[in-house]
Amino acid sequence: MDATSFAEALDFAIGREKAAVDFYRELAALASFAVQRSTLKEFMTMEEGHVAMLSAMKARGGLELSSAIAVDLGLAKALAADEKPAAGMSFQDILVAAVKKEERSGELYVSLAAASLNPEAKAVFERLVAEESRHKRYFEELYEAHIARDN
Amino acid sequence: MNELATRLAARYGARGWHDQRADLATIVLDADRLRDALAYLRDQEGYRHLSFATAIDNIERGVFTLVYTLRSHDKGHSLIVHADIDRQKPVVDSIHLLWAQAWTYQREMKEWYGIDFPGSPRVDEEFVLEGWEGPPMMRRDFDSLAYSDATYAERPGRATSDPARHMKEQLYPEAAE
Amino acid sequence: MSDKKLKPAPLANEGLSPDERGLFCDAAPREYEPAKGVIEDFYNWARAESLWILGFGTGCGAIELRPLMTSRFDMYRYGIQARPTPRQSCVFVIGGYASVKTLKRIVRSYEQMMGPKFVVALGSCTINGGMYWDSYNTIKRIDQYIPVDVYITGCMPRPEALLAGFQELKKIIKAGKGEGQNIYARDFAWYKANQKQIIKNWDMPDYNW
Amino acid sequence: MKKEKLRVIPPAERANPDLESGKYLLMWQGPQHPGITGNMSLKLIVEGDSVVDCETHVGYLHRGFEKLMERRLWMQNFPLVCRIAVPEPDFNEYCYAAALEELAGIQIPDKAVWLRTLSLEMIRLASFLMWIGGQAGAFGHGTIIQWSVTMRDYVLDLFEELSGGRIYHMYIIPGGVRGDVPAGFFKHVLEIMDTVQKNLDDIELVMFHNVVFKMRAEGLGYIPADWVDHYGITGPNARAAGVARDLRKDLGYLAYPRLDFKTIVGQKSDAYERARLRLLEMYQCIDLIRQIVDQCPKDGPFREKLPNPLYWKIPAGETYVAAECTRGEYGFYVASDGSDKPRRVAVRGPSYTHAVAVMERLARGVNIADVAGLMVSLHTYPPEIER
Amino acid sequence: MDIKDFIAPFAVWKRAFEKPFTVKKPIDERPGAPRYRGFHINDAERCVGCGTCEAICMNKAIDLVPVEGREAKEGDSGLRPRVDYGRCCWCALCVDICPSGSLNMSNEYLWIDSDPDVFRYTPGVDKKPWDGAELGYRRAEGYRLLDEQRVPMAELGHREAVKSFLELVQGYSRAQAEKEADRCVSCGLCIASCPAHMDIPGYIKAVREGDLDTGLRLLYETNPFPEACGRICTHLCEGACSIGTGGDPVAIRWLKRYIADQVELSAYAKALPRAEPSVGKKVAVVGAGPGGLSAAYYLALLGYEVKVYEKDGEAGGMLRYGIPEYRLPYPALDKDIGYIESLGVTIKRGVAIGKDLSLSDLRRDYHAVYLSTGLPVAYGLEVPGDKHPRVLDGVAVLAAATRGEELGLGKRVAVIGGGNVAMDAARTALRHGAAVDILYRRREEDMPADADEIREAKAEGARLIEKSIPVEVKDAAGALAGKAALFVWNEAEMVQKEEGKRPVPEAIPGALREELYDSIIAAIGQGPDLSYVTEEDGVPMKRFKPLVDARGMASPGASPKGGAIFAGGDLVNDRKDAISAIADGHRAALSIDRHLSGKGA
Repeated sequence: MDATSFAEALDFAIGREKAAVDFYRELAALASFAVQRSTLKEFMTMEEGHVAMLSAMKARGGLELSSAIAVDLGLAKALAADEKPAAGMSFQDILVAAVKKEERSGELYVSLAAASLNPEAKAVFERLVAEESRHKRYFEELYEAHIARDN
Repeated sequence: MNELATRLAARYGARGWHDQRADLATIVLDADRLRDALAYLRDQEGYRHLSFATAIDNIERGVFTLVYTLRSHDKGHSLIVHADIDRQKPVVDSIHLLWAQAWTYQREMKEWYGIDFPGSPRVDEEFVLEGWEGPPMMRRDFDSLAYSDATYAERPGRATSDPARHMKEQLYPEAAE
Repeated sequence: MSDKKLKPAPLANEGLSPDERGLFCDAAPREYEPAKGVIEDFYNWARAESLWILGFGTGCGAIELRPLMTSRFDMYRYGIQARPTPRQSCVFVIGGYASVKTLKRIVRSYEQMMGPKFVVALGSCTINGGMYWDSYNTIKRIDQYIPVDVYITGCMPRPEALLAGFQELKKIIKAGKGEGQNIYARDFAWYKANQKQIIKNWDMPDYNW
Repeated sequence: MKKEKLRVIPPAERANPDLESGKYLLMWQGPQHPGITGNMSLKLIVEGDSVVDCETHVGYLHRGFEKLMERRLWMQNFPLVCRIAVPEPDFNEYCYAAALEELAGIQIPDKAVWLRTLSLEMIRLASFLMWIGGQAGAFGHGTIIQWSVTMRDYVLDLFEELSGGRIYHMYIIPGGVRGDVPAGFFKHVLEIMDTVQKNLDDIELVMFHNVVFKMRAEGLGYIPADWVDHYGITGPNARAAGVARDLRKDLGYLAYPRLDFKTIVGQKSDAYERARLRLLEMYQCIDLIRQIVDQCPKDGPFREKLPNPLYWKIPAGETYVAAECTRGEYGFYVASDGSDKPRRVAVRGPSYTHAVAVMERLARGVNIADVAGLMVSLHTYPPEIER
Repeated sequence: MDIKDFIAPFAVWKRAFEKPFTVKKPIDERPGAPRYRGFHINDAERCVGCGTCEAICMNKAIDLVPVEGREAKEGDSGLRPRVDYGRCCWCALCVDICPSGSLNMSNEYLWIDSDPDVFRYTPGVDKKPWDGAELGYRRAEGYRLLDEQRVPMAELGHREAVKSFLELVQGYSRAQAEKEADRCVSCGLCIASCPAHMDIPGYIKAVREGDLDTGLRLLYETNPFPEACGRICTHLCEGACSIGTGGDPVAIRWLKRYIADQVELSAYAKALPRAEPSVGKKVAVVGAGPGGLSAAYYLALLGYEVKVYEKDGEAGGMLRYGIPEYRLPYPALDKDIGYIESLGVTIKRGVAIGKDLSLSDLRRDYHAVYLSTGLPVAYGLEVPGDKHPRVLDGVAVLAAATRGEELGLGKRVAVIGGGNVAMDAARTALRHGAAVDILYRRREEDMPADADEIREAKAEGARLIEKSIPVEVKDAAGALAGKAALFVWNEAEMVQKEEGKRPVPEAIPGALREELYDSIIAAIGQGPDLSYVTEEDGVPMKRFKPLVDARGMASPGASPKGGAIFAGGDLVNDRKDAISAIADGHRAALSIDRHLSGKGA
């Protein structure tokens, strides 16, 4: 994949965020009780916010993302989420899936940025790397605070 | 010392001998035999020195307890003699003829507790107070702080906070009392 | 203090026998009228450098006056000395707590002192009652009854602190700010009312000079 | 001049002079008067310049200690008691602490015993030093006070170093003392003792071999020995009358039984004898202090742990603890009703009888000019009368 | 009279040439002695505003005043002592008693002013020339008015302890309890730190005075689990104790236990308040843990008919199934629960909401429902191989131990985690004769478990392996396959990655370690089981837990047909300890009462 312009790069990112929305929607369909659905909806709404934000940026034609990369708490690497969450999924299952997803996005943008020839697109991807790192950090912090309290 | 207790019991109905220390004992007498007993102690038993005399307001029992502390330098022993008198009718025999300084103690007790010692020199004169209008101030029902607050001006501008209450106001005001 | 501006109460030396009454002045105290300019400055310098203390130990504070009077601290070299009578003194040292009985003598002695006169108050007790704050027989604030020029904290204030207090008093006098006597004259009715409120057997003249 | 002739024993009965007759004059000595010790007053009736009758008036320093103490916690009274007698606060501290310890059944460490003894002897010396200046001054002899008060100040410096306070030491706390001696303290003590002793030698020469002092003091205020019990006279006033009573020996409290000293007894029982006896007792103090410095244990705890002072309750009971102060028997009667505050504390000060009953009797027939000297020779201190 | 009397006085002329006594410049030359009791100085940072100085001051010279820029916080009232030098007598009892030792005296003694109103200041806050004075009165070495040492608690020796499930802590005798209670200064700093805001000074006073009925009544005012809390409470109060600033904090927890232990259950009714007459309304409580039963107790007192539903066979929740017997013996817990039941609270044991009954059933049948179901779901290790049969969950192990089941942990046990569950699991394993390693991702000081628990676990023989990041669980080779597992972890170092945040463990590349264990107990954290709540119940939720308002109500828009839902305890709050659950239960009871009676709506 070779993004050639700012708009295309953003379009790509918007697509990723939309896929994320779908990811949570799919999970929600699997869910068996209310709190799972409400939590997934919470995350889904967040991703929809990202979609809206990126779309607005695209319309304005300017990139308004911080370049600050959030500190990696190192959880994503340690977590093993081979399996997809199932019907009885716990908060841990959901968060692990979320962390992993953000990590994958981050890695993808890193490689995209490296591969981009167009400096504009490259800049966009670099900013997106930072953005995804912050999303991951958000989930990692939730994980530390709610799941691995004792470790 | 128990022989003394026995003698005092036989002669003056003294009771409740208690050895506080090897050289200090207490004993209780009836007020109406107090003067005779003190004279006996002074003249026959060697308790020639009157250390002091005072009173305690035992308001719960409705009595003033008189405290006479005698010392026998020969025996190296002190004896505290107690006698209860009615708080409503506080009159007791004066011992100013037994000891030449006793009238001062009696004057003090008159002023501080309102205990009367008929015949004691200057017993009705003011002793340490002047123009005192309150009740005898050593009585337990006289509240010194209340009197002071009502009578003497205090420098204003002081206020204190209770730590627990202050913390409640600051940290968890919502909690019910 | 606004409540000080009481209307002067009708004061008189009534209650005294006629021949006794004749022994006292029957007029309210007056404020001091300073001389003109440099002359007054000179007077103030002279006053400041010859503080004559009334030898009246009203409380525990008296005990630290003795070291001050004697060789170790030697207050004479500062122009300070003790006098046996109020008529010769210009500084009254309130040595701490004052019982009601003593306060009566304090008032009387203070009024008999020659003007300009100054008061130095020692110790916590004179400021806000000190450790006798709940006593039925001691006042808490001496400034309710006579004006005070200098306060020295401590219990007891050391001789050095007393000396520093006298030095402070000297500064005040030299600056012409030793107002105690004038305040007493101005608020005479207020002071008298306060005094009479607690001195229950008022068998002395209202005007003690 | 035969001294015995000067010994006038005043009449037992009070005179009842007719003041209207114009023969007598009523005069007040005190409270504001240079010839009075402390803040008290004497109402004198004089005929010519001799006193016909004397009445003591006290109460100028009445603060109501005994009432206030009933309002305060046991431990809170500890700072209060020392104020009862300003020149020698430590006797109050000791008597109060010892009474509490006795009632509560507390044994204090040996080191505290020694340090208490030291502080009592030091304050005895300081108080005597102040007194001797007053005694000389009362007879118009101004030099002694210039020396002795400075010597006293040196002793107070020691107290300041030991306890942190000059006048009110608040060192003897129930349970022991408040701190060990600071480094080098004993050395300072010995140095000051040498200074004081040297000065006492001077005082001995200047005061006791002074013809004016001798003439005025000898024969003044003669106390017959049989008054001692009758008036409750204690301390140097009793010893000067030949009655060998010293509570340090008789009660054997603190470390006194372990110290080597003899009760000093006089004979002539007049103002001069009393002054001389007190001078000897000052030498004795210095000697005792040196012995204490020598024998005081260097290590060990100085205070027994007590319960929380905020709630300390003392079992019901009563006791009377006395000590020999400079003027005689100083004692605290303490009664507890088992609560956290005293039920009753009564203070027995020797001045109570010396300054009132004895003084009133002795003043009769004395020249007005000698009243002050007589009063000082009884070594009285008003605050312990009225508390 | 002889000639000497005329001549002798002249002898002292010899002193004329000696050094005079006079001090040249007294004010400058004579500073106070090193121990001089001068004006107060206070280290405002060390001071905790407990007011003990004010309490001991017999002159009422000290006020506690708010100080600008200093807020109240845990263990610090934010107030500071202000001294009135119109009262002070320089006795320094305040210095002698000061728990933190922050209050001292300088050797400065000069303060002269014409204005009598200036002689007051707050040491350490108002600037004074003598601030920071090196010299001045300090309390002597080895001398304090307060006892800095706690009355030692008799405990089983560690060697003895691991041999059985006997209770470790023996409890105080009367003399010991009264002595320990005597250490308290009644400052009340602890009250704010206790989630239930118990009247701690009040019940300590009751112990001191031997009035245990009053003590028990004060305990039950805010906490119906004194036996349990007296043993296992996280005792945040002791962390705030002012006495702890200069010594051991008062053993508040043991004193609470003392009260409850000393009063027989049969005597409780005499000491405690009776229930109000019935108000004719019913409340259901889901979960018979400390929070649920607290709510039940206070509701019953207020006259409600309360039924508690418990999925397990016994009531007590985590107190019973999570906390081992040696810390909280069952008879003690039964006593607390027994008293609550004696008030007419019905506990339906073995009834699971969501299975046997639905939440909507409860809403239909009761005027209000209180959810206090806690955190029963153990979270997994989430490393490859974590589904190995020898990887157990800590909560389940503890519950099985409570039920008396055979645990079969084997000889070598690893416990992963640093919380109280991990410690309890480790110590349970020790008591079953296993050798135990505790592996924790961070350092010992970061461990969320109580310090006591960690100390005791180590003393009983558990090995603590800090800074170990779980990597993988591998099946054992050969005959042991399926019966033992290799736990692989990566050694880590703590890296301070961000300013103001706690350091992060970062794996040291290549530093992999592994060890063979018969059992690996994961105790990394727990989550709620909310499968019984449906959308119809109208409970808003966020981050996998119910959202409650300040009253503890979880169903703000509940339909008028059904009872309102309240929730609390571990399920909702972040503290996740018994005392917080109890506090939530108490608060919910009051809120439910207000809601149902229409009072203060």
